[in-house]
Amino acid sequence: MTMEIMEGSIAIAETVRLCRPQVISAYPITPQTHIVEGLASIVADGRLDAEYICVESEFSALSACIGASAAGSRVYSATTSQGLALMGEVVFNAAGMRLPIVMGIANRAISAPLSIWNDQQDSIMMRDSGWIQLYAEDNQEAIDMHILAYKVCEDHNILLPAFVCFDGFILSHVYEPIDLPSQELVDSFLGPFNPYQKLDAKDPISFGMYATPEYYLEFRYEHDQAVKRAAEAIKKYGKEFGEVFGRDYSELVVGYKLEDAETAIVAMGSICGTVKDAIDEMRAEGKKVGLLNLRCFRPFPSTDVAKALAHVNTIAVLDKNVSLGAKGAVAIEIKEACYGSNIPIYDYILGLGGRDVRKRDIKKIVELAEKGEGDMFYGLREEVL
Amino acid sequence: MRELRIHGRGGQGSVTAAELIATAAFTAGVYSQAFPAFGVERRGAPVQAFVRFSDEKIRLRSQIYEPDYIIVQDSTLIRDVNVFAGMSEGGIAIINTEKDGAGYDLPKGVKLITIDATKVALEEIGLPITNTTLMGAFAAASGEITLEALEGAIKERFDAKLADSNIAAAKRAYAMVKEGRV
Amino acid sequence: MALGIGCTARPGNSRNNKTGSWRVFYPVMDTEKCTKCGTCQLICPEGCINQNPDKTYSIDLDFCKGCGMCAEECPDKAKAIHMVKEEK
Amino acid sequence: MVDRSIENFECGHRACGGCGASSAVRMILKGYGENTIVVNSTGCLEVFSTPYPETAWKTPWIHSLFENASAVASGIEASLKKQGRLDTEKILVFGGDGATVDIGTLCISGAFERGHDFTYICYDNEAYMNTGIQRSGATPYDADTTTSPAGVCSTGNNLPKKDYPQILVAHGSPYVATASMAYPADLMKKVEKARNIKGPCYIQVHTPCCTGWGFDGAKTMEIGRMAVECGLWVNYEIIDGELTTVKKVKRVPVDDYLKAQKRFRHLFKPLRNDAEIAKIQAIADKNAKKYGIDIE
Repeated sequence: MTMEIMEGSIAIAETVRLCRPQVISAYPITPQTHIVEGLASIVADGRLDAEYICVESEFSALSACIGASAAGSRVYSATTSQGLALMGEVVFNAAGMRLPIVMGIANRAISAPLSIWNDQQDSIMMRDSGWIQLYAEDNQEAIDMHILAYKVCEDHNILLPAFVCFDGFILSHVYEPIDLPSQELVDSFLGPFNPYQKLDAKDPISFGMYATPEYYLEFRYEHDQAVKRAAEAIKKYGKEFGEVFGRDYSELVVGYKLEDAETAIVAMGSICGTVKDAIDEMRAEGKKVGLLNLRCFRPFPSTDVAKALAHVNTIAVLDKNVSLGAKGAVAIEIKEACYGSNIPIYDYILGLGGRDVRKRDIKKIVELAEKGEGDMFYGLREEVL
Repeated sequence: MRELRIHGRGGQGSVTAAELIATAAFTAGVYSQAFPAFGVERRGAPVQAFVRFSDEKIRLRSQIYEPDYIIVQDSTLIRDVNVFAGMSEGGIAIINTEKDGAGYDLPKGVKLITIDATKVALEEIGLPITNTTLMGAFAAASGEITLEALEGAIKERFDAKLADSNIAAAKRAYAMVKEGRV
Repeated sequence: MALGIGCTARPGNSRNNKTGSWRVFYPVMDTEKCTKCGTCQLICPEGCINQNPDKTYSIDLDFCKGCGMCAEECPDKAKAIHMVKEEK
Repeated sequence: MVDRSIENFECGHRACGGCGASSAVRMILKGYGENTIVVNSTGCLEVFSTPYPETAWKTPWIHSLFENASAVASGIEASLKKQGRLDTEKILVFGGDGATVDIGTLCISGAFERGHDFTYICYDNEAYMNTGIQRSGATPYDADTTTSPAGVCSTGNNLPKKDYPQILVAHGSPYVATASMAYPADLMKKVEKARNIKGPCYIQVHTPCCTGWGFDGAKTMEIGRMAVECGLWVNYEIIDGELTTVKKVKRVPVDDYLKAQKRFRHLFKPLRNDAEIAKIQAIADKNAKKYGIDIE
């Protein structure tokens, strides 16, 4: 293992290169831009034998991925925020067509008001689309999850697209050490793309037909079953990934000092790092706090979550998103997973639109949760209170 | 963990400086992390960039509020921005200025190093781009990075000719700080 | 049986859907008059007019919707197709 | 040479009896030949040909969305290129006029700018027929549709038909043509030509719709011919930006063409609206002058 230091976006672009997509189609948008620039120059320099389609919008980016994937190519795209929103119709369509597209999401807030900064509203907005959604804590996870996603998505028993979500700027623009795997290892793990079916004049099929009321329900059922099966596939290939690359991804939820924790924090993405540092400091003060890091939001690992949190007294969920008029998306899921347990579960909407979250914020939230105060936007300015 | 905050103006290469310092630190064997204060700032606007150094893997993702070190690329920033915010005893502030730095509202126990990096950069590189000069000063003042590692990072980033002049500027600033000629 | 993943199907199996029942009028082909020009076969929206070994044409009433385009377009000199009301 | 024996569109589809689009698709598939991958936007054609699990298509066929067919085609082309299949397999896109001149324009513009190798067929039945005859940018002036209804204060669609082929000429398309299903030999020849021209080709095909326009399905071909004969539809080819061929006619007034269709009935009943008919005649006259269609 040779660690290198590089920007997250470049690490992701280099990792995508290692996965050997034959077609890349993407449209630049902050903070995803460095990834597509990186890939464009990788292709321009002849370091990857791929077609790079310079499309006129995100809508076309993912549409072109649908065509290329259906025609038998491994494909890649990346986007964020408004781009993902613009793609919305295609996002659902790609999943329903069961195409194993991998797309990087540099998580960013949604307009209005316009914000280029990080939260996770964009990918959460697409939670019902039938894509797998993985969330990276750091750039090592972001790149590993790209490789893992191809492996899972292309399994003929799965055939789904996947978002690999990493926090915009916080991960996409950070320079930090990563282990960029060797081409040989990635090739041995992934192998060449072996499409389940493809558009081929020698063996014609009709692809993407419409379903009448006699069939639509069944298509949705089978799609749902595939997303659910993905949980086991991620575990299986996550374990294999560990054997090949030395980093294990066989768990969809990962605990940190959770075994004896009285208060559990549940979070997704890069904030988990800050939470871990805060937990270490709280532990030093004698407070039994732990973290449950949700690596996978779709499929939602309800059983794993319930098991991991069964012993705690209080749960504080950190949501970098909000379903306006309801709660944060993660809290809603956690409450469903823990239904019947009687553990108080509090939701904290925080960090929206790039608001920085510090260790002291995490400590404050633990205090609030332990006092039974929650289900709130955390850290609001005085003038709105 | 030690933390560095770089204050500059858009276009002065603060982000590049953070990245090169992190690279130099990492190649010399410690974990490091560099990131900009993500924004929409245009050329000339005040910007910040951050670097963390640690013997262990760095997990913390928040911005830097209590830096051990600051680099100020442009002393006029001090009028608009509280560059010393969060600094405490033992901290080091490196400021690019022609003046001696008297009159700054330095927190107690913070060591001040002033250097005319613009003059050095103009003489060595021919451009008033001060980031590499200040990196040399930072290497000497903090000991977080070695001059060799800094040279390596600069060479990796720039074309040969540009790298040479930038290294010369960094070396000169390094020597100036080491010898107290600042 | 599992559905075709991605809503897929094997080619051309719309033949399972016999659209002939849609018809009110049906075409009758007079092979004596037919000049074998092929217009009816070419333009039929159903594609249900097939050439016989003797180069004349026959209409597959399993699928013919009875639109009458073939009768209408059969050249003046032939007028080999005429429409007849279905007895229902 | 077009192989008329090719049958890649199977019986049993659910088009209206006398469907111009369905007839045109059969001809187009003959003209484009074997080893064709079809991309189809959402619309009448897609819906009547592919209710799961019954498909009328014998070529590889894909449908994704209403407005993205040309972007999907871009991806297929890139993939075939990478697989070395583009020499043997060609891509044919079908979009209705709504999917083309209205909602699909972003994706079409991008794909034509990038120069992908495919042929885009707009089957132009001059309104959104799949959803029940709403106006599109290709609906002709004064046509009565459900969203441009004729009424006391309206003479129907009050906007002229968008000159979409010119938009693609402006994109530098090597081959832009118009054709009519009422002229099968011309249509098939143009489609065959497009297949053999590298780059994004565009053919807008007039496909009368008996249901949407209001005429007897037996008359589909005849209505198509009348449109050409009065000059409201012009068949032409523009190769590398130059107008190269035009179908010339001994032009007749627009009256008979209009009278034959319910969508223009309000121009004649209860009273003949001479002023509006004159405006439509002026459109035909302008076409005639612009393309030089009149046989002297």
